Amino acid sequence: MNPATFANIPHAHSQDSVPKLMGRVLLALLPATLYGVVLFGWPAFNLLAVTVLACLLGEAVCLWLAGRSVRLGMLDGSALLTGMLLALSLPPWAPWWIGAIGGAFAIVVGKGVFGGTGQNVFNPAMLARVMLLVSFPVQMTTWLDPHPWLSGSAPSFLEGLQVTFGHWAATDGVTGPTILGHIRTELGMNHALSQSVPGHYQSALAAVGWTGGSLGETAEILILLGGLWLLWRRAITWQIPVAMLVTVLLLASGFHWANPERFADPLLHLLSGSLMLGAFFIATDPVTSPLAPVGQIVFGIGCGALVYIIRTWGGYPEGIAFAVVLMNAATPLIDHYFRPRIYGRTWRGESRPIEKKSDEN
Amino acid sequence: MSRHVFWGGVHPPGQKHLSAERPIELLPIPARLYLPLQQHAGGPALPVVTVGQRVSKGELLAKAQSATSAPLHAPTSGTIAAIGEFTAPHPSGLPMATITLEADGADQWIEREPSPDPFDLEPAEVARRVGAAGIVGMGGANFPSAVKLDKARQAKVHTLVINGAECEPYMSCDDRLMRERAAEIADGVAIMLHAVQAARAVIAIEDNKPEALQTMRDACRVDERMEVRSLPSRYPAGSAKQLIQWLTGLETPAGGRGTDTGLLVHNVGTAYAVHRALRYGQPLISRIVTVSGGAVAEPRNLEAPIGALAADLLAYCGGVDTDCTRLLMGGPMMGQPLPCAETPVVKGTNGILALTAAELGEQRSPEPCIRCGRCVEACPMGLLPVEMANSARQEDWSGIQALKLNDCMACGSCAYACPSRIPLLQYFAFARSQLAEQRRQESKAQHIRQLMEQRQARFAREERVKAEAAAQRRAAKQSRVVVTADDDDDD
Amino acid sequence: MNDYRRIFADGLWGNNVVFVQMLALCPLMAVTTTATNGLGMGLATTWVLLSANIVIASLRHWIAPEVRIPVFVLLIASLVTLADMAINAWLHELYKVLGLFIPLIVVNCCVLGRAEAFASRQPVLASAADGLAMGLGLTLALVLIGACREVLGSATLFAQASLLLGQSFAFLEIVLIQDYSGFLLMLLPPGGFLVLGFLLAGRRLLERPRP
Amino acid sequence: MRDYLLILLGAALVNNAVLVRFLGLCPFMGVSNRVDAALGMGMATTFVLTLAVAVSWLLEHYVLAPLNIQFLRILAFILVIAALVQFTEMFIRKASPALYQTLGIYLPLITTNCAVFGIALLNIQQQYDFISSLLYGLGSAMGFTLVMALFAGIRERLALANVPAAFAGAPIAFIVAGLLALAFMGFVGLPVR
Amino acid sequence: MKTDFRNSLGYPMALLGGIALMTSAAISVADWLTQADITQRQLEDLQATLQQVVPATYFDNDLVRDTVTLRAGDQTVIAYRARRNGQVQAVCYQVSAPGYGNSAMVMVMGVDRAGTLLGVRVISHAETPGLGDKIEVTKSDWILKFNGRSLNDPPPFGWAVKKDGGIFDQFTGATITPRALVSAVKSGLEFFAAHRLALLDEVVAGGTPK
Amino acid sequence: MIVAMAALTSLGLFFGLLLSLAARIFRVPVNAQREEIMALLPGVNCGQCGYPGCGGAADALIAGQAVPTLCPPGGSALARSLATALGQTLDSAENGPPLLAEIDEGRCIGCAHCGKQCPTDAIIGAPKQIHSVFQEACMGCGLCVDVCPTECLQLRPQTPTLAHWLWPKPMLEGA
Ligand SMILES: Cc1cc2nc3c(=O)[nH]c(=O)nc-3n(C[C@H](O)[C@H](O)[C@H](O)COP(=O)(O)O)c2cc1C
Ligand SMILES: Cc1cc2nc3c(=O)[nH]c(=O)nc-3n(C[C@H](O)[C@H](O)[C@H](O)COP(=O)(O)O)c2cc1C
Ligand SMILES: Cc1cc2nc3c(=O)[nH]c(=O)nc-3n(C[C@H](O)[C@H](O)[C@H](O)COP(=O)(O)O)c2cc1C
Ligand SMILES: Cc1cc2nc3c(=O)[nH]c(=O)nc-3n(C[C@H](O)[C@H](O)[C@H](O)CO)c2cc1C
Ligand code: SF4
Ligand code: SF4
Ligand code: SF4
Ligand code: SF4
Ligand code: FES
Repeated sequence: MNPATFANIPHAHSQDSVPKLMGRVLLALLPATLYGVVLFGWPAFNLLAVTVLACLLGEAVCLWLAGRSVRLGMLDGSALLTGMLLALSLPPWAPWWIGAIGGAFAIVVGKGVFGGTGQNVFNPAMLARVMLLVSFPVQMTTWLDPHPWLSGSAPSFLEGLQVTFGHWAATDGVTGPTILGHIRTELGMNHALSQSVPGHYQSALAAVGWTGGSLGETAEILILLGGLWLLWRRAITWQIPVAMLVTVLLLASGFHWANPERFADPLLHLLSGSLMLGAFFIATDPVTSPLAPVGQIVFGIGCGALVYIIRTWGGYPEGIAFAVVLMNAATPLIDHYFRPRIYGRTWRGESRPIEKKSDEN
Repeated sequence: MSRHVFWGGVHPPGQKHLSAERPIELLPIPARLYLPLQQHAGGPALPVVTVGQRVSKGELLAKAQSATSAPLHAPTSGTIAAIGEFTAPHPSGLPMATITLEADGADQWIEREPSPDPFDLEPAEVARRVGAAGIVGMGGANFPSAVKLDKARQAKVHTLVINGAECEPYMSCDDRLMRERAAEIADGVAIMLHAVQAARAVIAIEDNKPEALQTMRDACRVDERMEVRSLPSRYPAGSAKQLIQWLTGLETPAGGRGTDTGLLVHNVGTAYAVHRALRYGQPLISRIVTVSGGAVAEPRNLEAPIGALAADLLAYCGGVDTDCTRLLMGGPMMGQPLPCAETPVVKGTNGILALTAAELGEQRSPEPCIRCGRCVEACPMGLLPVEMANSARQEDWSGIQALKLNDCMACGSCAYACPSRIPLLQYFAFARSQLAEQRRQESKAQHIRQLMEQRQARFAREERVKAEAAAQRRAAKQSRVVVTADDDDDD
Repeated sequence: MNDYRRIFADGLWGNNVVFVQMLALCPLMAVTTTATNGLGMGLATTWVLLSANIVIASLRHWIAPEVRIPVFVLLIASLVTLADMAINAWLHELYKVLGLFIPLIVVNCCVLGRAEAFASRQPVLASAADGLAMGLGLTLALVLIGACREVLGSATLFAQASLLLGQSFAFLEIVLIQDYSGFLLMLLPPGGFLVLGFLLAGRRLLERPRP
Repeated sequence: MRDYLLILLGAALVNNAVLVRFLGLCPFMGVSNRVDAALGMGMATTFVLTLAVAVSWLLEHYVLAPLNIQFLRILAFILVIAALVQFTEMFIRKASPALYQTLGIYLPLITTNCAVFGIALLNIQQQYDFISSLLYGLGSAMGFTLVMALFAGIRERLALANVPAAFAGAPIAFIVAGLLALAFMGFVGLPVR
Repeated sequence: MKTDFRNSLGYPMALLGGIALMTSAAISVADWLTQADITQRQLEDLQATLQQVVPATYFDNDLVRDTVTLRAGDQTVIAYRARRNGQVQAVCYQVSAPGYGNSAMVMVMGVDRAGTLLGVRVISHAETPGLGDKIEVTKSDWILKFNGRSLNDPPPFGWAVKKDGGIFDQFTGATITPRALVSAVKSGLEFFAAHRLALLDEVVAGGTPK
Repeated sequence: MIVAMAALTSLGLFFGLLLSLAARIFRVPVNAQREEIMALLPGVNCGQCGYPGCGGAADALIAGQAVPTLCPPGGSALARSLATALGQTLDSAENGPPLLAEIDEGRCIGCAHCGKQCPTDAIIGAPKQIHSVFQEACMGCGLCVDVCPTECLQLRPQTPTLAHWLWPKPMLEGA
């Protein structure tokens, strides 16, 4: 019997493939990445390179250990994407070993031990980010004011190497808090928001992206455009980003309306931190999010609510990574309980009698 | 009826232009025809002819075994060359029971009584005649049509849906049939309406066949009970369940029948066959087959006798190029791969495709599933194909049944949509055959248990008989002992 | 003798409380931030296992099934409490290191587990051997995991061992990297799980039947 | 009201019994192969934990403290809890076979669940009033049930995945538990009591 | 028969009761035997801690036994008094503060008659190793910076970490711990100011020095 | 001290009585085999077997849903004794497709020995005639093979037919 006869039923296939999908996501990230690199200069570029290389190396080692084709496995581009997303969520002037440890952790512990691409339960990049934050809080919470490439304050190539690979201690001159961190500090001292967040600071600058923060969270507009492009190219579906953004928006509006001095305004929530990146590029990771559209909406709502809770009451100024990883843990249960209704069956899986439908009509 | 939607589905490129623009041509009768005894759902037909017997065109070769079975008729006149085994149109390439007919070239019809006006007949009699003509569903399910008509009448179906969707890529046989023989189809529909006693008929045609829509509209104008509706071109719009959902918003209950919704679905080819059977007394001995694919020199639609080999059809269409990588019976979505071209056309064969590697998509090895959910989105039944495949891989049979593998109609939408080329349908087929095997083993075990019990019972009986015999002997002996005390050494 | 050898082989490796039976996980995760802590906890638990096995094995003919479990837990809890009081009063320096962990032993389910699985069915001597073997196996696991976490997390080994074992054991204390900035993950809750996971995978590779 | 809610949430999420306090790990690893078993175990634990916290609180405040014999606390608690669990199991088994099937069969497992005893002791250290104690017990049990269910869901999925042979089964389960603990660190700092 | 009486209703009861009797007897005896030693050891521990924050030159009494119990808000505070020649020279007492992630930090502080800090030591905490644990004197000398400070040195607004405009350093990456500690020490000093007379055993009327 | 002892002893007496009474009042009929298995199982009730405690494990073992190697705390010794108690062997691994008896018709001499052996009467044939096996009734027990004098009777995998054909399992290199 010729086994080839059984291959590839049906005998027509859509033209999509995993590398194409990953390629699209990478492409959509490119503008924001370039912007981030320009904004933070050579050190940011170095960190990006180190992180991506660590991921690729980790992937190669895992594939080799698993006895799979290293070339084929690397070609799918998922390790590259993990590296990119991880780098984008790091402080841009973090030392090289942050990127290296993070990248290796993401691929080996986040994915390799589960059996490689597609088998992992948690989002590898966010797992690594959470791990780094928990293990190296100092390096992971030293944020930088923008030092755009050709401006006077930008480090030269050699200085860039010194920042990433040498000993460099943050000085108050170059570092500054992100908006969310600032709010947290101020609230910690019982200052009302109206004093601590002056109006002009609010959304305009953040939206244009002239703010300190991680590599990939500054250019909210570029991220949003990339995300919309992904939606249009059908690389992602609308359920997760929309559910997540709407949840944050609703919660933020409600609390802000109740007590504007304690709770930041919704626009600030939407446009600061890495909410956009999280909603369009991270929570949408197909491997670790629910399969079915209903489940995806539940997942998005969960992510949004957790982000808001952690940002507002938790111990960390930003909660995307934790929210995503926590909801990843819930994904199998969501997949278990939120399934599409089967044709001809009720939601509970019993055969669905005809009369009911005519009533509904 | 208002517009509704059906869930899921995919948009494979149609490729219908390859064959749709040429009129139907008649395939010359090949020298030998191979007629498998089971071309329908239900028990195989029982041969009523012997090897060497001469038969005329339309003569009964094998009779229906039971109510759900269908008779088989000679597609042409000739001699029965063999009743044996021949390669089945099945991917395994295993043989099945087949009657071989050696054509004599005369194509001599059997004597036919003139047909009475079908509308004068009792509805049940119409259905009986449909059954006697060996008509089975031409839409692919091969279910004996007479049974469907009878059941539908008993279920008081109000609407007959004539399925002209033809949603499979490449296929254009229904399209050509509707374009060229619309009046005949309309007549068949009217006869079926009579057989079912339904109030109206809806002829549903995908909107990528504007000419067929037009000709059918023209042909149906004569009968106000018939309505022609255009369907969106989306695979699998032609599946009965999805068609019903699109037309009415109703869903066939799981485990129930389509007729539970008050609708009966039949293929246009079936309507045409009913017309031929009831008006002219012609049994089902030929059908329209689309011969297409990039490896076929001149794709076209042929009216071919049942039993002609795929090779005969392909040869008539100019032969197959060397770059043909796969032969299919049926469309690319649901068709069966053929082990070789020497397999016969059966009643349900709507197409023979010879596809090139390029058409099949680049031959990539599967990548890991990334749980993207495209298969879930694509499934018109609302199933979780990826979970079913995972369960099949781990051979978790109770798990896969809980995921309702039974509701899957193997439409292939999920596997079409999968960017990782996960062989979802092979996993389902594997699981199905394993489950079937389990059921077989169970019933076999039960059967064996019965046999063993019977054997035990037989032994017990024999023992008893022996014991009784011995007892009698002993009794006799004893009585004899009374008579003659020294007759001991008898035992 | 062979029997006892098997009991020890089982306890230390073949049927190790942690690696195979997967019991005693709570104290395992809670104390193994250093190898020293692991060692202290392991030794204390060994003592309890040993004495509990002996007491229960000698009482085993008297136990009524209805109250079996309450009796066992009472005995174990009192043994632990006795140990706690004794160390606190007379070995106070040791208590400062171990004190936190001792009450944890009461709820260590491997003690009850051994009582049920072994001591309530076997003679006193075998039970004592079993308790000792299981305890040493547990200690081995605790030290192993503690060492991994300590080396990765703070680049030291057996830090403060001299506090536990006395000055003569100060040589055990090793600082691997002087200015190690610390890998907190390993010292925090997740670290224990991850290390145990990788150790189990390693054990699996070791035990893999060689063709 | 707010305080009560915070006690509940604090016990369930921030100071999760399994992932933060390291209590009840053995059944957490043992009975988490299937979601329904995990939920059954969670419910049984919820019942026992609430009962245990209530009884131990009463014991502490009406027996041990008045008689000034707190040094017997461990002994008394563990005796009472073990006996009550066993009694409940016997009772349910006879009284309601249906309840026994969904809940009661998990009760013997709870004797090896150090969470019950640990939480009862911790609760006394927190010096809560009776209602707060009950909520503390309930919250801890809810946290236990939550992580059991999450973990079991993940393990069910992993059972169908292609985990490398060296990691399949217990090793990957521990790694997942570690990653889950990492994720739960996100709740650190929530203002709970 | 052995088995007979074991099947009787009373046997399990007697067994459990007996075991309970045995164990409680054992524990009681052990308690009785060890009680004195344990108390002694605890006192020694306490003494050792107290001596870290009150130099030996300040007292000639047994300061662990010279205590006064006061109420501060809803908490009771036990203060130990260091006397030389009968006069209270310094007092020390425990204060606690919420640390990172709601865990409690407990420290003792010693204050002399004038309200000047003699020393502060953290005796228990659950701060993150490597971050918040720099408050331990074995890890960093940060805690020694309190020595010699008083409510007016620095002035009240200076009683904060530098990040909040005060004079005390925060740790890199951990502001919460030092912030909480500074404010706890400050309120400890305020407690001293509020109860100065009672603490120094100079109450003329109203107080009940022991 | 007396108080302490009195208090704990009365607690002990009280709960001892309670449990003792409960064991009588709530007695449920026991199953001998279950008791036997229970006596073998460790009684740790840790749940690692995936069943709710040792009781659940015993039930599953008796119902044939579990294999004797189910209990990690029990180790391999327990697996062995459980297998003995349940009358199973430890290596009950499946070995290939089921085999059925098949008669090589060329060599069958019609001795009719095999038919007498077959517990399901699956061998058809009169004495001195060529015998054949009715495969739908054969369970592959092999009893007949030993008695065949010409060795024409062999156990072979079932010949595939359309009705028996099984889809192959897709083999993926990586996924
Ligand atoms: C994807 C992503 C996830 C992030 N997650 C967190 C987080 O969980 N916690 C956090 O403190 N910062 C996180 N950040 C960084 C924050 O957005 C922000 O830069 C940080 O909160 C600044 O905090 P600070 O002012 O306290 O230094 C994340 C950034 C990205 C891009
Ligand atoms: C996925 C799928 C697609 C189908 N597509 C068509 C189609 O395009 N045309 C058609 O007539 N029947 C199609 N069928 C078959 C119909 O469901 C139904 O069986 C048939 O129309 C009934 O008519 P018949 O009994 O006359 O064959 C399809 C079935 C399935 C499962
Ligand atoms: C795992 C982890 C542990 C932490 N432990 C402490 C701690 O013990 N003490 C502390 O003050 N902050 C701790 N932090 C909090 C941060 O470092 C926090 O960002 C900082 O205290 C806020 O100070 P900032 O105002 O300088 O950003 C911890 C953070 C993490 C991620
Ligand atoms: C839309 C999309 C989003 C993705 N997001 C992530 C991500 O957030 N983190 C990550 O590690 N990989 C991401 N990937 C890549 C890949 O799915 C991921 O590495 C898998 O988890 C590896 O098994 C993404 C891929 C796609 C298509
Ligand atoms: S479409 Fe393919 S890759 Fe996507 S979830 Fe389904 S099987 Fe997996
Ligand atoms: S083949 Fe089955 S599972 Fe796949 S889309 Fe069709 S009905 Fe759904
Ligand atoms: S694994 Fe063994 S000891 Fe644990 S519950 Fe199951 S049978 Fe009992
Ligand atoms: S193998 Fe057994 S069942 Fe089959 S024919 Fe022989 S004796 Fe009969
Ligand atoms: S549950 Fe086993 S030690 Fe806690």
